[in-house]
Amino acid sequence: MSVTDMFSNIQGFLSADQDIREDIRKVVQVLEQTAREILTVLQSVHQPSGFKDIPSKCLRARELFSTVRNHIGDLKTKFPVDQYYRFHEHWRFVLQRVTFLAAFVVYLESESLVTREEVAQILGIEVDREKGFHLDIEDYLAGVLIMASELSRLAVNSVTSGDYGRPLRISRFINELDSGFRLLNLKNDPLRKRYDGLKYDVKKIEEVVYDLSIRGLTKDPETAGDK
Amino acid sequence: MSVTDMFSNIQGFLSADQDIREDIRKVVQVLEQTAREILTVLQSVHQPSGFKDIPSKCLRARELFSTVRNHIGDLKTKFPVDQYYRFHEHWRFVLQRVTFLAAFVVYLESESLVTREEVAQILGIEVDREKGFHLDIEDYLAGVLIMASELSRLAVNSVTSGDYGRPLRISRFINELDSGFRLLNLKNDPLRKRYDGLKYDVKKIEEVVYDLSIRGLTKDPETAGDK
Amino acid sequence: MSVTDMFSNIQGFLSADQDIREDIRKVVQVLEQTAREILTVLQSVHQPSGFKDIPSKCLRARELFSTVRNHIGDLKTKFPVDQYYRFHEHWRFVLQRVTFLAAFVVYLESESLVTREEVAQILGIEVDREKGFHLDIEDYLAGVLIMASELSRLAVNSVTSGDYGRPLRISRFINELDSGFRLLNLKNDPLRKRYDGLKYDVKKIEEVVYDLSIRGLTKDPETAGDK
Amino acid sequence: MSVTDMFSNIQGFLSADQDIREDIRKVVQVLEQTAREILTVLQSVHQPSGFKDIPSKCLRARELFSTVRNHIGDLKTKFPVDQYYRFHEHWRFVLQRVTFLAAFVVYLESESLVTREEVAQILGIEVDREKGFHLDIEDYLAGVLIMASELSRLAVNSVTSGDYGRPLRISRFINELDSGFRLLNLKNDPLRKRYDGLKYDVKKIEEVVYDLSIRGLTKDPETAGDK
Amino acid sequence: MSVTDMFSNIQGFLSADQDIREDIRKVVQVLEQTAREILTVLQSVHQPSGFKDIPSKCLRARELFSTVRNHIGDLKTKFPVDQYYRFHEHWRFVLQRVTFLAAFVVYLESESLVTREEVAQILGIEVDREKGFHLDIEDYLAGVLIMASELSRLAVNSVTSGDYGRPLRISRFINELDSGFRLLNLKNDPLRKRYDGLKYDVKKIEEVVYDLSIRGLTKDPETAGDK
Amino acid sequence: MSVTDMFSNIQGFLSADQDIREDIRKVVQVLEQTAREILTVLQSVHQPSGFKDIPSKCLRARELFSTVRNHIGDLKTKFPVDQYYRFHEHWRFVLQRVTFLAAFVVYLESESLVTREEVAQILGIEVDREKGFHLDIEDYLAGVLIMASELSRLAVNSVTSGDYGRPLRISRFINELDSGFRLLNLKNDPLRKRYDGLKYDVKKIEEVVYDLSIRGLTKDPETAGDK
Amino acid sequence: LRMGDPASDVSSSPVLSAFKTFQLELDCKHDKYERLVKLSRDITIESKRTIFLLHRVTSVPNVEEVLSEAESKLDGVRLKISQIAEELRGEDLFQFHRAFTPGIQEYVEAVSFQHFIRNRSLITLEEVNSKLVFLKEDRTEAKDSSAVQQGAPGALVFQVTPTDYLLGVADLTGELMRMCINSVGNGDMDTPFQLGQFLREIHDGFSYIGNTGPYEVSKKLYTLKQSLAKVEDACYTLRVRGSEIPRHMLADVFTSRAALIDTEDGVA
Amino acid sequence: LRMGDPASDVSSSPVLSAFKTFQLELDCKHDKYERLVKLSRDITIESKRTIFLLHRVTSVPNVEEVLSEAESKLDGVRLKISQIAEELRGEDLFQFHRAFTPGIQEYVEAVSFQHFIRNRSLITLEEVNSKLVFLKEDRTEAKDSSAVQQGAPGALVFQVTPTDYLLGVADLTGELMRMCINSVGNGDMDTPFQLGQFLREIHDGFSYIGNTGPYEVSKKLYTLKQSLAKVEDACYTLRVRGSEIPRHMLADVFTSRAALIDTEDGVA
Ligand SMILES: [Mn+2]
Ligand SMILES: [Mn+2]
Repeated sequence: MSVTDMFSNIQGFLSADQDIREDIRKVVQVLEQTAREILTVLQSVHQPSGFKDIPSKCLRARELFSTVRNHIGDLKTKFPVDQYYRFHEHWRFVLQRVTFLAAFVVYLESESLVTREEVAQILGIEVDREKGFHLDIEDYLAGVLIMASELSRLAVNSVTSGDYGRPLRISRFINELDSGFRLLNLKNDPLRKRYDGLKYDVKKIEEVVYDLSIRGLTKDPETAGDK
Repeated sequence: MSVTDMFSNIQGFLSADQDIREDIRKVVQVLEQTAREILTVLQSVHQPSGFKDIPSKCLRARELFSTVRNHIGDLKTKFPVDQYYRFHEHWRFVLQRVTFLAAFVVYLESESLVTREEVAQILGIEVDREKGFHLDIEDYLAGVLIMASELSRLAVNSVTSGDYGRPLRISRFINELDSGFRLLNLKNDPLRKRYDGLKYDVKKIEEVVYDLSIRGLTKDPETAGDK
Repeated sequence: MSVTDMFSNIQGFLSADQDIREDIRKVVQVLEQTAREILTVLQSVHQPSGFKDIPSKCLRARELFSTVRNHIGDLKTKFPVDQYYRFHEHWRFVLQRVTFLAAFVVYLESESLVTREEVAQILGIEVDREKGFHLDIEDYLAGVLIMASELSRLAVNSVTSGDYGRPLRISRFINELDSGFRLLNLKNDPLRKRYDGLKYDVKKIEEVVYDLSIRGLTKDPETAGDK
Repeated sequence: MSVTDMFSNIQGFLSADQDIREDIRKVVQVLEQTAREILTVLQSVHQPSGFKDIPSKCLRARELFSTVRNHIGDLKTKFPVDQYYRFHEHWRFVLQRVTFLAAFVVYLESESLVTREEVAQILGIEVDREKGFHLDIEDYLAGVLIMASELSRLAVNSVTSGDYGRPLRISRFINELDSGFRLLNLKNDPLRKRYDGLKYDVKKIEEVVYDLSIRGLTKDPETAGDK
Repeated sequence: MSVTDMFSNIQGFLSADQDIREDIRKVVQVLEQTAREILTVLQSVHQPSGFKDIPSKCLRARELFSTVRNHIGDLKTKFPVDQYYRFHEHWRFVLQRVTFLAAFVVYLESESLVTREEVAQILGIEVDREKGFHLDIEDYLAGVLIMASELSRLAVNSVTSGDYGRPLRISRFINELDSGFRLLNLKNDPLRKRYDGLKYDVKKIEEVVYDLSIRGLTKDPETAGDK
Repeated sequence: MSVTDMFSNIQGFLSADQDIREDIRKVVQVLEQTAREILTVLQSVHQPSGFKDIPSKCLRARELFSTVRNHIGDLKTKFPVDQYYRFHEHWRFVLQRVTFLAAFVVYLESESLVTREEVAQILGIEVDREKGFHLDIEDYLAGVLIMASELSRLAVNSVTSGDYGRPLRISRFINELDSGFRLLNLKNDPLRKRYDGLKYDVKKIEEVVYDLSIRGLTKDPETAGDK
Repeated sequence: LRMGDPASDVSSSPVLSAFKTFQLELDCKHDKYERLVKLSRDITIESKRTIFLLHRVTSVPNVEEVLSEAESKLDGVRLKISQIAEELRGEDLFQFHRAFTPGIQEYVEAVSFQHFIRNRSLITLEEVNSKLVFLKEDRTEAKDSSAVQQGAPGALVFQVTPTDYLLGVADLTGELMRMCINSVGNGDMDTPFQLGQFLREIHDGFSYIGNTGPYEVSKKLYTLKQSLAKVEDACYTLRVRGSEIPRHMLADVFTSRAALIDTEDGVA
Repeated sequence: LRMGDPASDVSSSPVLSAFKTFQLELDCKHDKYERLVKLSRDITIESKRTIFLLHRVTSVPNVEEVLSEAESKLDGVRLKISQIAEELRGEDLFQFHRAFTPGIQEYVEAVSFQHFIRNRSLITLEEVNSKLVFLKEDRTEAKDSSAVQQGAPGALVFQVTPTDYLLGVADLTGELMRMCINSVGNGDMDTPFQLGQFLREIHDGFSYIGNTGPYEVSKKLYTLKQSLAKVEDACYTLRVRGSEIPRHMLADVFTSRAALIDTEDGVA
């Protein structure tokens, strides 16, 4: 094979790779658009009037997740299934965002922590790498941590809206989450940095609960029972 | 499943991942050590006395490549075969180095461009991703470009050692390589940057040939025929 | 044409270009001076005593905007009308500043979002590129975002000055703005960066409202109706 | 108009702008591919055998320039004609490259400096901005400077190929070019930097001529006549 | 000694150094794991139910400190005793953490400030550099400051749990600590930064005390009994 | 004095400072233009035909230096005489250029090194800082070093033009200069960098002299006559 | 063909003897520069110590004692500055400006901090400079008095440049923020509001100057804005809490959530 | 409720009296650090001057004179290093290492340069260290001799770390390149080839170490490669030219085009 032939072959490889990346980028872009729409729906819970109809907001978000599933379905067709990590960087960010959104919906619905399985199901993807396009564990955790920060904001705003019980429940939830993360041996990576932010969220929410209890605003039966 | 259980599971995953990376790093470290030893052997061709026994140096390098094959064989056992790209960054650098060394040995032996297949064989790996641990095309090209820069140094030092024919042959070889690379549509990536360096190597070698021809030191029959 | 003649011609072109840039820079400099004067007038609303006479401050700013119009009128004469983007960088920064100032005046007067048309009118320029010196859409948005940050500062300081109603109104306004921006598909450009700052402003103002409501200081009839 | 409507409008503008840029990028990419092909044709003059058939190489390049004209014709349709400078950065680099190629062809054909008019004609574009897609003066000059550096390489390689007259002609040509540039009042911009490189080319070529003259290799009738 | 021998020697030294660091890193990792376990035990005092059995938590922590002593005992064997500061960076962070934990245990047990001697004893190390592996003064002080921040959190959470006496005692303790630190001439170093954080802790705790005193909640028998 | 007054004062100072700098820049620009004209006159000595009328070229340059004196005279009026170093950076570059030009003229006229006093006189400035606008010692030395590089080019080109005596005289001159510089304790500053370049000029010229002497070309009547 | 060894005939060559004098001039300049760098370093250290000392005013009963201790530290600094002035006697200040500018900025920071604590106002550039006139009697050796700079005869004068003054004042704002936090903690209810007002004036002053000043000034604007935000937050909290209960009962009431989170950025 | 003013009862509070001792310890450490920084700065300046002086060997007739002048300058530097050793008496060297490492590296550069000129070989780490044993008689005041570090009794010993040695040698290569350029210009035909060989050995040594060393070492590899390339180019040029005519006629024949273009990079 002459040098010229060799390099012509090589150019073929390179073009194919670039085409794949271009395709991925396009799908990721529309996925980001849908993610922003869901965020708009869910962020309205911070509004004074937003607490009334959390269920209807969650419903609306759930509908939009079907669009997410379509986009991700599309994404899967753009590259060979076993080269997930070759192109991982392209969708990593958006996948963490939609994981956060799924976790937030589930929290608003049931005040419980979404599992990786549930997220995978909501997004129409797998948990096990072997089975297909999957949700990497770090991405799942990153999404959960984004939600934690959203919850600390929610604790503040629910007081503003006169809902004094919610901050206490959020506080308990976040504390449990914090204990969970303390079990992990995180390296000095982006996840570790995000986790460091969680400490501030914990503290912040505790201060909200403090403000409520010193003013005797925590006379919610559930809490009373705890004492 | 309680939050604590969930996080215990997750910690299991993370530990496994970290262990894999730790293992890979260790193998890569010894691989780098062997690569440095091969380099030391081959770099002695730049010494005034080094041109005499290029064959014996190549032989010695070929022996050391069997150690390289062992280390890479070891490396393959450290992670699931289909997660090559997940851990790619760990061995990318050293793989380009040993590719360069293989290309240099082949050049010194036969003054021809090593093919990707040959490199793969010397390193005991595959060309096709599907078949197992393989040599990525960008890494192959990067290794070839490192060699080009070594050859420009060799052209200079062979003149110092009184070998006036070699620079002309190197010049022809590098020009062909340059034409090859010009067929490629390189993006603004690390490979493109390396390729920009090739232009300087071409120019440098051309000047060596110029210095020889203006002094009538190129009376090698082959060149004379070109005129 | 000799090479020398050719280059003399070229030098003519280049000098003309440099002269234009020099002229533009001079006008932009005085425009910046006027912008700083307007800023000094408007920033005094943060002072404890500043809330009393917002109307008179706005009046004073409106007067100074006629100077702005003169300077911009002057600026228009400095370059061919259809080469706006050739020299855009020179006035981009100051145009965003005066847009911010116009938006701030309009907000202080009517607590509403200035439209691009209104800004254009206040500055004596156009909205459509085809009609003459115009206000680029990115520059308009950038100016609006600068104002958002100023409003978050205003919310804090109005509490300090004993005005407890203003923060709630600012909060509603900024939330609407935030929803608006969330509709935009911003790339990773300077505007995106500025928009990321908006999130902090939103959060900051919400905390002010929270602090007020937890102390029962939000008994302003308008708000009460919302609950 | 509500804030939401306003922002929807704005989103329309932004999307349109992004689409235009995407379209331009695509055309520019194929233009770069053609430019590389022309370069490959012309660079073969540096080969020992390359001097024989310069005319046929120029002919081949001229043919390829018709493809360039098609691509640029395509490019013109991608954006409003009077917003040239808004998108200038996208094609600036490739336009300088093809200008260099046009200048190089003309030099190889006639050993004269291509005028801006000739380049414009070869590329199928205008000289005057008012008349349509044009060749900016800085881009023309940048293209010429790239050629100067190519000529210094040609001077070296023509000696290697035994053509001792060409370096002297190149030297005279480059000196004239240098005097031309010295008439220009260049600011501290990219063009100035490129021009600083010209000094090295001048010096380099002078040294080649020196090497020839001290060895009495300049006894070519043309040169003798000059003395 | 030849140059090659010299470099072999140094390479030997460097390898040994790297091996030492590798060993140290491993011990430090398990030490961090133990530190996290102690933290989990102690942090449960922030839980509403956590105040009941502080003594048993302290006991459990004391037990875990014997593991810490083992790990540190292990650490000491990994490097020459008089090269403490050569490897200081490796254990500095974790040493500050365990110092904090020791200080926290001592505070919870006796509401007094642990001395450097006591920390050294709990960790099984020395106070004087000359006597062996020791506790640097800056590391001791850093550990104390981490505890201060934990105490401000504790003050908030003890109110939530209905313990109104503790915040007052914490306040007095932190104030004395603050006076102590104010005696030090801190440079612009990490310690100074940490110390600046102390001021916020002081304020926060004083705010809690203030909140209690204006509500007449400081007349509670528990507190009275403590005095 | 109020804070506002204070800042108005300072703003006044800064504006005045900027005005001075603007004025200086303008004069420096025309000075640079004149310097380029002198350079064009003097650089024609490198042309094959340029050696004939060096005296007339020097005369022409001397005339242009009266323009230089006018510009510098103008420059002196732009800032307080005792604040030379405050604005030094503005004219440092051009002053080194005109020093080089003065040194080059003097060398072409008399083949001797211009003294600092002579340069000062040609430029219409002082040697001692106390007496007025002066020539800094570093700037004088930098100008001399620029000339050295020009002389190495002159040595090469005089051979091309058949003047074999000049390189020998240049060589002796440059050697003496080099000895002078070696007496200086240069720091790692711009001057040191420039001085490192001198060594290459020395070598280059000596190479020319060598080339001539091994070919017996130093016995030529023209040169003999010059001595 | 080679000329004789150059080292052997230094005296006979006019070029070489000229270079001998160049050598002296260059070495002398370099040495002076190095001495000034060392003086600047000393000034920086001592000024930082003074600032640290001054922060104690919020926690000790006798403010005047701290102020006079600071004054004597600053006298020491001024002695070092007089040494700089001595070095610059007859020189162009700007020739060596880069050598000592860090020290002078830190001194401005310290002296303006002391001035604020005593007078609750911004020290002017003129006031700064008026303290940097050194009488001859301070130094025994009688130098040629014709070389003295402008100012009273027999006096040595050092002039801080407006830019150094500005940069020092910009750093002062960080210290003021720190002082605000401290004074809230010590039950001082007036200082935070005074500081807020004062900082706002300085902020408005800097934004008036905007980007007309040198680049180094613009660079400090971000930190200045952060400091202002923190102090404004403090005032806000005091006001909110103040509405809850009678004003005279307020003490030790402050925390800023925002400040708590990014306290580390504010350290200047 | 507030506790009494803390400043008034320092003595009665165990916390405060503990902090009093902390203050002493911290100030003492900081002052020592500052003194070491100043010593390091002096060592750097004087070592750089020695290197500059040593470059004169390529142009003067009496090499020995330059060498002995350099030796006496280096004696001065070693006196400063003995002051560092004195400061470190009984301390852990690595605690203050960052304060003096720049000076020590520059000293290694200077002393290894002098050694190469005299012996045409690389000074070993052991040889470097053997010159840093200081006898007690150098200093008059009799200190407690039990505090002396390892080494001969009554002697003070300073140990250069292998890393500082490596970093100094890496910088040496820049000076060797400069010396190569100089010596070619002075008709010395052997030195460039010796330097080429020597530099190549050092280069191969560094590439044998590769990235196992600290990060600062890897960072210098690029400059080292540049210097080697320049010297190799020089040898190449000598050889090409040398082939044209009999070798014994060669003198003053050198230029490197590549070096001409990027000479500025080589300045270390
Ligand atoms: Mn400060
Ligand atoms: Mn050096």
